[in-house]
Amino acid sequence: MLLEASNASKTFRARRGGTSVDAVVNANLQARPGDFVAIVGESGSGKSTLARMLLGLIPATSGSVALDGTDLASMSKTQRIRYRRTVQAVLQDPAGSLNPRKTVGRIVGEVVRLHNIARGRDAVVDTVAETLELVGMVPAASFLGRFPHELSGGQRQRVLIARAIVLGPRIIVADEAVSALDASVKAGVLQLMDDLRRRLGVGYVFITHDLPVVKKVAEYVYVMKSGEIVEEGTKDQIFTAPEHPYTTTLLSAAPTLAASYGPPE
Amino acid sequence: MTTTGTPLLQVENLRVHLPTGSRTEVEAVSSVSLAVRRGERVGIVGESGSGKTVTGRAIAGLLPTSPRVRVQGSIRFDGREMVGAPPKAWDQVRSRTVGMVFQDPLTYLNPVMKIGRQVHEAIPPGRQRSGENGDVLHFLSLAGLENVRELAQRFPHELSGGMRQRVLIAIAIAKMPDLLVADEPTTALDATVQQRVLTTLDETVAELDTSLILISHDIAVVAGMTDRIYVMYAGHVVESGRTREVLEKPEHPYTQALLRSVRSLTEDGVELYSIPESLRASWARKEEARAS
Amino acid sequence: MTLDSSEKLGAARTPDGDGTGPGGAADAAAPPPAPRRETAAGIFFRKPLAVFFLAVLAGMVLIALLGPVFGGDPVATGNPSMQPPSSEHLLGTDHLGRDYLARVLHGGRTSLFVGFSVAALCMTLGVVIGSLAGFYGGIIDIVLVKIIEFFQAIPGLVLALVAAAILGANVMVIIAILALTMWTGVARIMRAEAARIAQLGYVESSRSAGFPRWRILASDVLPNAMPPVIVTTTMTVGTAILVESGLAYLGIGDANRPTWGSLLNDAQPYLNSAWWLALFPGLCIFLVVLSVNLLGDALNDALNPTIGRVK
Amino acid sequence: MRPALIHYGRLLASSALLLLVVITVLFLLLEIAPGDPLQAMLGDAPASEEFRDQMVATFGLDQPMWQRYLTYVGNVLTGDLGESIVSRRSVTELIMIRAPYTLIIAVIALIISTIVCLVLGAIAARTRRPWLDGLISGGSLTFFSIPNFWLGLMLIWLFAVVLDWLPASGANAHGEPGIAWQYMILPIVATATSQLALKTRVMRSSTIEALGQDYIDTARSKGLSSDRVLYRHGLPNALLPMITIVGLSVGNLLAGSTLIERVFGWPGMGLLMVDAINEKDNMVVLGVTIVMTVMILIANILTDIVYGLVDPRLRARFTRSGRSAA
Repeated sequence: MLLEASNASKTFRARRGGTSVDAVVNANLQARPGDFVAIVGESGSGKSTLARMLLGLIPATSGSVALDGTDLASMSKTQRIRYRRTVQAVLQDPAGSLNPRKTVGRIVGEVVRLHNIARGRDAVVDTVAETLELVGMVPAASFLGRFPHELSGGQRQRVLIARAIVLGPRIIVADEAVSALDASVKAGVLQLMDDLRRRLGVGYVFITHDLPVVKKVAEYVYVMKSGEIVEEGTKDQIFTAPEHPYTTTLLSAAPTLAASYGPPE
Repeated sequence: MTTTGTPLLQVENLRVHLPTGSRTEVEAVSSVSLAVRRGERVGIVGESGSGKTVTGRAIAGLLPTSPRVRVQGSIRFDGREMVGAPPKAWDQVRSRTVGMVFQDPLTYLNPVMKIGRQVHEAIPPGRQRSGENGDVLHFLSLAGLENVRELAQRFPHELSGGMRQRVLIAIAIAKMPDLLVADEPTTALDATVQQRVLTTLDETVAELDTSLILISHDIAVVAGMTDRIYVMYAGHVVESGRTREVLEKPEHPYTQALLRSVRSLTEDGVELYSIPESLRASWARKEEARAS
Repeated sequence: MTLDSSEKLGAARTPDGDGTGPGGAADAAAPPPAPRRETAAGIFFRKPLAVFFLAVLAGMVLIALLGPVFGGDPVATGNPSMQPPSSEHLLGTDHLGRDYLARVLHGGRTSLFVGFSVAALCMTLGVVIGSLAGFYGGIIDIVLVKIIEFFQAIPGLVLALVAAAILGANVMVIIAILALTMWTGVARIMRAEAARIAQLGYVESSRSAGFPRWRILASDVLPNAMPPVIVTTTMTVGTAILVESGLAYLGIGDANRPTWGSLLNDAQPYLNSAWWLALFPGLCIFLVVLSVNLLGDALNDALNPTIGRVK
Repeated sequence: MRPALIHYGRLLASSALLLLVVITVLFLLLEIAPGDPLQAMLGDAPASEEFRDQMVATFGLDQPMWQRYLTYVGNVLTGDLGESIVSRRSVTELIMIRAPYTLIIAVIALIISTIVCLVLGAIAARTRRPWLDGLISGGSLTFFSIPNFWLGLMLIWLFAVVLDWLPASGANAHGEPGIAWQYMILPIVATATSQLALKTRVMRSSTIEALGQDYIDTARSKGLSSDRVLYRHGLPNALLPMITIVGLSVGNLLAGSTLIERVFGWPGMGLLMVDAINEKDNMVVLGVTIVMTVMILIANILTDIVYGLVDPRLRARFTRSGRSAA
């Protein structure tokens, strides 16, 4: 199974006479189940736009996004539904990825119902509970009736992951999924993601500006700048022998604990 | 904290209650004691919700002015008690002694006032010279900005995020404060910009011989900038000491766990580590007991 | 400054713990869930003024519904004319000797009916058009916004006056005209809210989960957009009653169904001699509109707790 | 300057289009209206066929609808609003006589209410005395809820009937032309009060909103006194939305003038319109509506210009486009 963007571009037309913006230019990218692919870039690099194109939330202006060679744009309704189940999203939480008026049980349960993963009230609840336990929300029963504001940041992120994996996806597109979390919580969520990859064989397209995290978890890295993928390669290539000057800049900019104690100079 | 003479800033048993609803409130800071000497650079690290931002704001006198915000304990500048001090006394401290750099460069500048005027306003009345422009331009360049003459005539929306953050630094140093409180000054910026802004902050503080309190969730940022460090957890300072010592030989189990999880994210060959909830609960209980 | 900034301080949060842990520790160790939010109803009913005027409004509606049954015949002319309020005629009588209490009660019926109908129509129209524009965006938004802007830019009140004058004479026509000139308020707010929510993560999450657009609109967007819409709709009731009474005062309205406004129109020539004729209908309008507006304010505080929470 | 020209060009064009639509709607309204202007004009008096025909010819009632429409639009655009079917006078002339009466009340009420609302709104927003905020907020909510024509009636009853201090009706003694100042007081008070109530509410909430913004913290961190924070940072930002509100209030003022002028027998455009409605003098009704529409559109354009001048974010877009830093 292969999720592939080929020469995918996205141009946003500016309103009323302004110049249009090329958010993504000729992006080529491949992701497979079990892979951990990262897209790194700073704000405005077009990485989130690319993520939305991969998820089929916005159409490509030119080029294509395809699953096993079938272009997303030309998919039939049933193919699209299958695509949704195969490629799932985990988005950044602080932007409000959970409806504040729905309980955890409903948030996950409604997806179960929509895709007919389970039928009947009890079966749905059971499926939801199983999934919550899978993402480490134990005991699940105590979380079913909670609202998002009654959860911690890490727990909210886990609910989002539960909602995605309950469909049994092969690839998860995660857009800044851990960026706003504290280090410990971030480590916990990454642990979970890695765990799911091992147990379920899920692949990730991991979009972030956080280089250390990429170094920690990714296998293959795309570096984006101003809408273009300026460099790609295995993690080792990117981190040990970066070719593009921008990648070098990015690498040297990331602060690390080991780098310095005490004021510089 | 073993020093001769009065420290520039001495905070003792600070406790802050903030309203969360029309009848509910939360104890955002439970027990914080810290001291900053002249010329010293101090870091406060902690996770979100640890109370570090509220502590910084309390020190700069910038908590909401609602009567339902309760501050207890002691905050002294050069021995002068500020908890319970009248607004005028705080105005004076804010206009000369303490400056603050905020997190979000976008919203902390007045959108309808020119940059130059916003900086000029921050120069204390006694020090304002008739040729106001000179001072303004001086502080703008000190904050690492270029083309300052033209820049002073611009409005905030015409500037990039990094430039705005530098303007905020210029505003904070324009009073040539004894103490600068920087609350997550680079969190909203891209890594490449963050590094440049931190360098600017570092150079400016050195140039003016200003003390610094740098507040951040990012230990790496604090580690590179400070002499001493305070680690906060759930409204308490759980550990403090020289930055290098605390980071190399953390004593409190929370600091140890926090450093372990940070290292697990940034260093190769260390397994990802997340602080277990059970540990958190036990520390919270312990700190509660210790404070009371 | 009277604002609550604890929200934006962002530090008044509980420790951001992680929901994992060995065995059942997660629940026990989870941070005390963020201080439970006060319910909107709780905030609302704690305001004595809000409760009082809710009661006043309910009373007025009840009297308007039931009053005419007990209040007597508004067109019976057998009484002495131009009597000031007395124990026999609580609000006096008019120039034709009709009991004024009965007439005021009857007038209230139509005024309130117009007010609530117009508000209901405005809400329906505004919610439908506003949510479509804000949620779907693109060309739909551009077209609908043009329509909203048009209805906003036309001198609505003047046109309502002319249209009612020319087409008038029927309550239903008046309701339709008022709704047509007043719906943009709700639509604008609904559009802004829907557009804001459409950008939020949970809408994108729902979309990538495969939910159809209409379903997301109904289950994610509308419920979260309703609070400001409800507040605006409440205020619309008051405005509609004011405008209707103004039209009726100018003699535009259903001649067979006198409203408070038309009673005032009839009362003007007798200002010199019969003050009560002008006082009571106006007082009724004032009380109802004030109640509605106070209710709107209280609802706003209750549903939108970031503003004015700390006073 | 080109973006600005394009912007204002668009604004003018859309205003013109709007005016045309309003004229069309009005014209169509007349067409579908029940009741016959000819009948209304003639009243119940017996009239010969000859006389009827003469009237029909004079007022063009025999032409097909589209032709009358085109003629009417053409005439309106050249400033000819037709002829009153009742008084046989030019509608333009009638309005020219009446408009100053309406405008003087509107302008004075607008100025008073705007100035006072800024003061009251700002005080209510920033005072630390709960009773003062309560008084201003409560007062504005109260007057916001009073029908302004009823307020007018009560003012007449109190000051003209009971106290006998001020005249009840008209613009001058014995219906003479011109305006005597005593006659203006009550209409101005009635008009300004409801305007003031609405604007004070908006000013209060927009000041509170401005004072809750992050840049207020920056201003406080400079050690500025709370007064300076308010005057230099809070109010300038709070005033921006007020520009829009004041601009929009012109529509309310003109529509409200029909009620106020009817209450006080004030011989302005509003009363002209009310009388014309009652007499089914449709040319006059249309004429007044069109003139009011034009005034409202002019107010909208002025609002837009002022806003563009005051808000640097818009000003910069027009004058220094492309200068903004990346």
